[in-house]
Amino acid sequence: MSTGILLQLAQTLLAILLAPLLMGWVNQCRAWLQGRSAPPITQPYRTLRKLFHKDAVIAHNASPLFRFAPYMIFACMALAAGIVPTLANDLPFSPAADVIALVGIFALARVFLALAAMDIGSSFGTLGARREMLVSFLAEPALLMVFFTASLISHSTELPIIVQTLAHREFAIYPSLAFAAVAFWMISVAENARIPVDNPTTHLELTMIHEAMILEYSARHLALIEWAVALKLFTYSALGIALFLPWGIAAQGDIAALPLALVAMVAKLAIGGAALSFLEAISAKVRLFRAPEFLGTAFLLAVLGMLIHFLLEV
Amino acid sequence: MALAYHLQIVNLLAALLLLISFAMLSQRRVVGLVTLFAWQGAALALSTAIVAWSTGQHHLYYSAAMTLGLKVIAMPWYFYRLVKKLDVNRVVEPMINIPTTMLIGIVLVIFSFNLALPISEMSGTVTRSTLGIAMAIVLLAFLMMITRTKAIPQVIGFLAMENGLFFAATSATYGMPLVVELGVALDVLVGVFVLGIFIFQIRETFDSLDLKHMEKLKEK
Amino acid sequence: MMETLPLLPPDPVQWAWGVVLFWLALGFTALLLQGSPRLLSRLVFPLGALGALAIAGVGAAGLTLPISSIVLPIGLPDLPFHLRLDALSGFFMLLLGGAAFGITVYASGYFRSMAAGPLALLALWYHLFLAGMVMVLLADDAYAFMVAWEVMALSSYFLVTTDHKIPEIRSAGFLYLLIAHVGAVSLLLTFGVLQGGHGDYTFDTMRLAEMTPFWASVVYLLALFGFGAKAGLVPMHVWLPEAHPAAPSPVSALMSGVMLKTAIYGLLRVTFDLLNIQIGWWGTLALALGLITALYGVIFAAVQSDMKRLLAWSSIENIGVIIAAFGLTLIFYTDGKGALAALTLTALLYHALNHAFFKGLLFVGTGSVLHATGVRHMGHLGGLMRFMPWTAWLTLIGALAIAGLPPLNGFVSEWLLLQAFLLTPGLTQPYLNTVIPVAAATVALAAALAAYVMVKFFGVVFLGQPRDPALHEAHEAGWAERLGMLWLAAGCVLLGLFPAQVIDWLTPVVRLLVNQTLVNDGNWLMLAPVSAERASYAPLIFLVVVVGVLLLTFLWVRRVYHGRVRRSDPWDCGYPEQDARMQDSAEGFGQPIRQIFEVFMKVERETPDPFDRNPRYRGASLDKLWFILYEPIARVTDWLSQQAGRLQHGRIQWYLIYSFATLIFLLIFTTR
Amino acid sequence: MEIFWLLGIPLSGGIFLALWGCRKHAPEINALFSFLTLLAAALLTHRIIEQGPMMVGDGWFFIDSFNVFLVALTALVAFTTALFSRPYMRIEEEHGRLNDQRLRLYHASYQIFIAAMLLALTTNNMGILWVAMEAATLATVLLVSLYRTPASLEAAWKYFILCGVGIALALFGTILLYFAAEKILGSGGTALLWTHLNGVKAQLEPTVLSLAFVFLLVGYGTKVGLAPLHSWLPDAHAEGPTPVSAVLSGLLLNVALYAVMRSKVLVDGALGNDMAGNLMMGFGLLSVVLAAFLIKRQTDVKRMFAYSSIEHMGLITFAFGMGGAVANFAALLHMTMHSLTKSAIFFAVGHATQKAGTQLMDGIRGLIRTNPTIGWGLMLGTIAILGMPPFGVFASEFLIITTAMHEHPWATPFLLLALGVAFASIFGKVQPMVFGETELPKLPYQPALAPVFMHLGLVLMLGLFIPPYLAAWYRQAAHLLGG
Repeated sequence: MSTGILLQLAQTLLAILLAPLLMGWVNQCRAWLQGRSAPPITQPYRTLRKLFHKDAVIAHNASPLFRFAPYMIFACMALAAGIVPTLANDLPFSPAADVIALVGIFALARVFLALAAMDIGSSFGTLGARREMLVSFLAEPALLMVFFTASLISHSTELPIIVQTLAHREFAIYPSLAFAAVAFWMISVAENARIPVDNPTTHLELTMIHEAMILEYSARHLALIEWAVALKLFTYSALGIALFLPWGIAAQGDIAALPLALVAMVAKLAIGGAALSFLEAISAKVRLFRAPEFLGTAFLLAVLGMLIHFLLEV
Repeated sequence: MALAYHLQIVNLLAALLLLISFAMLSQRRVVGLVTLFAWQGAALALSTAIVAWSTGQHHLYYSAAMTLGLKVIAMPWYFYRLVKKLDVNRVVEPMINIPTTMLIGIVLVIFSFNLALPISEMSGTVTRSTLGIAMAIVLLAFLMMITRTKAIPQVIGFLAMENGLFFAATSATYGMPLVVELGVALDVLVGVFVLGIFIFQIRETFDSLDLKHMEKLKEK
Repeated sequence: MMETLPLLPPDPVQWAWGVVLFWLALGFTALLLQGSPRLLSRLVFPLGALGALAIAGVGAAGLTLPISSIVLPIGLPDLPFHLRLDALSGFFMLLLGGAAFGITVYASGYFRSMAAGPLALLALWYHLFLAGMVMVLLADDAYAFMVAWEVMALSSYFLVTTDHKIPEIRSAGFLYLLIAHVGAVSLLLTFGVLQGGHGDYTFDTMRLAEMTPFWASVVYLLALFGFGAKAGLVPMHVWLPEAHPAAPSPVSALMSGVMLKTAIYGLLRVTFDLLNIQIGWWGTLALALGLITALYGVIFAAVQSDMKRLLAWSSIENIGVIIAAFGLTLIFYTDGKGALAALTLTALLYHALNHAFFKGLLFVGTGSVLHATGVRHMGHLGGLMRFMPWTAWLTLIGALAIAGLPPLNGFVSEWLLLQAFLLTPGLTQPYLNTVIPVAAATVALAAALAAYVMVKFFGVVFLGQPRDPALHEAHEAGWAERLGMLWLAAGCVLLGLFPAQVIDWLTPVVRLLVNQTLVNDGNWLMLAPVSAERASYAPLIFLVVVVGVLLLTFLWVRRVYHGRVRRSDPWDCGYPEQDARMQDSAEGFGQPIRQIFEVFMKVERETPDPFDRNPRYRGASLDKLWFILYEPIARVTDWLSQQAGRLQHGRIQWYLIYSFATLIFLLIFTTR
Repeated sequence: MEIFWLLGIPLSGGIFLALWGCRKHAPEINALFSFLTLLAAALLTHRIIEQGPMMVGDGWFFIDSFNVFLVALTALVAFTTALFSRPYMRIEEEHGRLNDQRLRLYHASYQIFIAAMLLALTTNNMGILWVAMEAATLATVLLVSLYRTPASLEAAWKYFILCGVGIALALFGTILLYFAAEKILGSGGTALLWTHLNGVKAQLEPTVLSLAFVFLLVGYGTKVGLAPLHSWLPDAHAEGPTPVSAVLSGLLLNVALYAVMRSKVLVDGALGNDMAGNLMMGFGLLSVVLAAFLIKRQTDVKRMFAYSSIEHMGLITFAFGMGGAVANFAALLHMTMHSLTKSAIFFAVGHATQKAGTQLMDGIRGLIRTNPTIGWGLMLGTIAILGMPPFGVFASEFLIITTAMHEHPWATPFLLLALGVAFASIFGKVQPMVFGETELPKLPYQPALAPVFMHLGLVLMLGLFIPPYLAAWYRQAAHLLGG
């Protein structure tokens, strides 16, 4: 148990610390793929440090909600990172929140971000908030359906137990999971504001979603949000790994497997990040009103996966 | 066996009444209508008297007398005065033309005979077959009320209906209890009185007795 | 009456009856107090609130104590009022009392500015309304139930038309009462089938009545129609978006938060208690209707620009979710899956309870906004968070709760419902296996859209810059209002944090209806409906962790870095003429949803052409059902009445012909 | 003994008022006589409760629980209507719509009318019953045309002719009844006594009685206002003075239905099948549906409520047609409730129309602004007549509809439809009359609204609590009607 607690804390901290690294790695890969000279992989850390040191500039009419939101978002993401098994899957926290709650956490963070964006009342903020909610109202149920498929297979909504069943027992092929995987990919692309739904590097108001929301933020608040974003990306990647290629994650209480698990994780993340940046590099940003179609497809795929599970695998 | 001849007379009178109702149905002039109405009353009174005599039901004499007084003398006279006063005695076309009315009338007569047949079978009275005729008279009068578009003919139709009822009461059932008959007579009297007032009111409001002035109250 | 009602009645049901009498007395004394509005708002309403609290207590008692019942000396000669308090009524009374207390406390402040005469009448109807709802829950025979039901409808109608000088409000009230009455008549028919004959209308005899499947289905359909009309089930929902905005806000809160639940209560009562057979397809029907309602409601909520209308539509959505849960319960119950039925039923009851609190909270919140600004159209609001922080923060709690976000209460019921979907495999009817995933997806979609709606609601009303200079004078709500809102918000939080306890309370109800209980495998702070490794959720830990991380981060940032803050204008993207009107309007925020779901709507746009001197844009998304369902009905009745009118066309000859024809017809008819 | 008071007081009242004319206090005297009648009725009722059914005047009068409650009801409504008509008629005179000798006519015929109805209720002789019905018609004809406007004359004419024909057919039915009866009871006075007929009803000749019932039903049904014989009713109610509309729809229709029921009992006994019941159910349903759809088109408030009377009479007839203890009980209850409520409504409507100076509903607006009592009276009355609890009309409708659903489910869709349409139409039209803004003037005299609220109070009470002895009455009566 005590080891469990330690492991829990370690994992969470690890996630928080490694998240920017993953971000940096993805950016680096993309730069390479686009034939640019890449920033160093530690660039995100520097950015955060710089931002933390700056003076915060806040609009006159900003309400307390505006300043409260970044902390809230960061906390939500930390919690999310805490309940996703990355190294080992005895996580004392995880009973506190299962996958459905996980979706809830993401939603909570999103709602606060959107509200904060509307708080200033600049036309960009509301625009960004609206677009964000538009993307999410399709992405969120789709994500839920993906989780449902997994939990229907493993008869549980507890992530550790899902991983347990998927990884640590005799291998079986689940066609439903294939659908779920594709859907999950599309969802995470959308949720993490990547191409083709959104472009993390743009500031062109015609296209931007996420950036439009955080336009008013600066300094430490911005830093926290950026960090939360990185953390979100990390969490999603970890989720994808946990659901679709869980092998290597240490089982309940065997500490010995941890180093291996760490290596496995780093490798998977590296590959995943590269893949993400590759797909980003080859695909083009879609028009905003294509985004619902994109996510609708994801939603349908997820539901289809669940249906297939009901029809073939029960 | 052949019926006793006073009964034959009753049946004859019944036939006469029926004939008169047909005549009324085809009569275009108001005065003629009133005359026919008077004749009908007379026949009715006579038949009542005969029934009274043949069956020895004395209160039927009162009925006969009442009929004579009311329907042969008082009312016709009253109507003559009315018609003269209001000067409404001109030819009026009924709503449905006469031959058609006649045809419908014949159908009605057959219908009411068939209706009355099973009942007459079981009737204890000697003059049972008259019930059908009485019903026929009622229905014919009803028909007349429908076809007439003027106030007075309609009223006369109404009274003719009363005649039919009265005939049914006397000849088919030897008369109702006296109280009832008195009541009926009283009602008829009052009714005619009220009608008189009415007709004057109508006259002075619409200065005509044509019912087509009285079609305002309806659903738009 | 004294002998049935000793001064200190020992039975909870007698307490309840006592409170009802108390409310009635209060209402009628209010009529006498017309002279002094202060007394009305400062005395009558608080007392009424105490009554509500007492009702909540009685309900709690009714959950645990054995069934108690009394027979009142009023009613029909062969049928005096039978009152009965079992766990089901107890739970709904708890709901009623809990929500009504907060709302009434709020009302005592809200109505203080009203003129004395109308206020007295309003107080009368208000307390009649409360009493009627309690009587609906207590009634144990058809007559008492119907009387209470219609009293409830009638008093709420008068409450809705409080401001009857405005024609829209009058027509809203009319529509409301009409649909309520039609529903009531269909309930009459329900009881007509259920009754034992010879005028025996007590629920006890109905419980014993043996029904053929056909007649049972007739009962169920009639009940679904009747109660659905009251609950706002699509397509009988049209009155709801009209009536709720028309009513004064505390009344809207009561109607939406509590009155709709009485319909749910009735549905449960008839389906699980009075009927003693249930059939599977009933559940499928209810599930389908519920899901359609949920989706329909939330979509329309997203495109509204009147804040109370928006909330009304969101009530329709929540009712849809509840009815869907009801359908699932039926499906599982008829399929012999008692534990699952228990789970969904728990979710249903839990959601009903939650909705009472957060919808009540949101409605009274809009009430304060209305008081402060006099504006209902969101297009003229904005930035109120700075002028009325209490209202804003408390409303925020309600908004987050209704959006189904952890760790608040809305999430718990949603969580339970979704869990139920995950446990479905192995139902005997195979077609359900295809229905369930779609159903789950729809519920999830509705939930996500609810979040959209709430961001729109809160963001447009309370955040951003005031869209209207007058808003700078907006004043904070008074202490009574705040107290009421605080109570409701506390309800939202506590119901969210201690689900295990709440589910313990619900156990007797669930046992009563589906004679199965939901075992909580977790402990007092962890909710694990089926088994701990299947699923678990511990909101308290959740909250502690979030808050902990939040504080740590905050302190760490404070500690390590300086906390300097500089204020300046928002960034205008190099375009200095930005003003408040350039924020997203309510219509703008709903526009994507409208674009996606336009099939359900009849959109009316009024767009200016480029050369308009003072261009104005107007867009309204109307309920298509109104045009494809209700207007044809109206047309048909019109046509029929026109034909009927033809008969009555004035000529006496024709009238005589009618009599004549009738006579001849009957003569032929009888003698053949 | 009371019976002679009961009949004598209004009769002498009529004669007296005819002679007294329109001197001072004629309205008060009118009310006084009605009050005395009410007292007599109360005494009689008391007697019946004490001693049960009884014959009076060597069998000419027969009073049982069925007609005694109608007697009480009639006397009561007659009294309250007299109270109401006092200020109402005064205001009418103010407005110059009436003059003295018409008021004399009004008061005299009012009393005669009451006398005739009481006679019809109490007599034991089917013939006298007929005579009384006819007398009641004649007494009201001139009241309907009291204003002497073309419209009122037309209405009165139609009323007279249609009801005259109807009543004539009823007489034919009575004759047939007698025709059947004399073979068993022998000719002479006793053969038409209802009690005697009731005793031997099983032996009466079925074919004759079925024929007789058709005539009686069509005849008296015309006066009940059953569709399609109802055509006179809306005109007469709309064009006559409001007190007359109130008593017509509150009382006369009941009495006519009473006559139908008396004959139904005999026919049921003779035929042994439920032919009569089915006919009545048919008529009832037709009336309910037709009236509901006609209500929708109305623009004149009194006309609308006249149609609503047709609807309710249809409902009652339907219930009687269903038969059985519950249905009959409900029908009797509904009779009472309808009389009280509908007359109350007419009182309120009367004053409302006087305020607005028109009977068109578009002209009547925002009553509760200027005259809250009239406004609330009309609103509550409407709610009550639409069958909203806790008013008593709901109680009877509850029983009727549930019983219908239980015994004749096929009929309920029609009822549901009709009730829905009627509700929508009436409430939709009344709401704007009561609510909203207005600039209508106040009335010259204080309107008499005590009767309105007294009636509504009674209806409300009966909706929540029916006194045991009243319930016992209804039960006996229901049983008597073949429950």
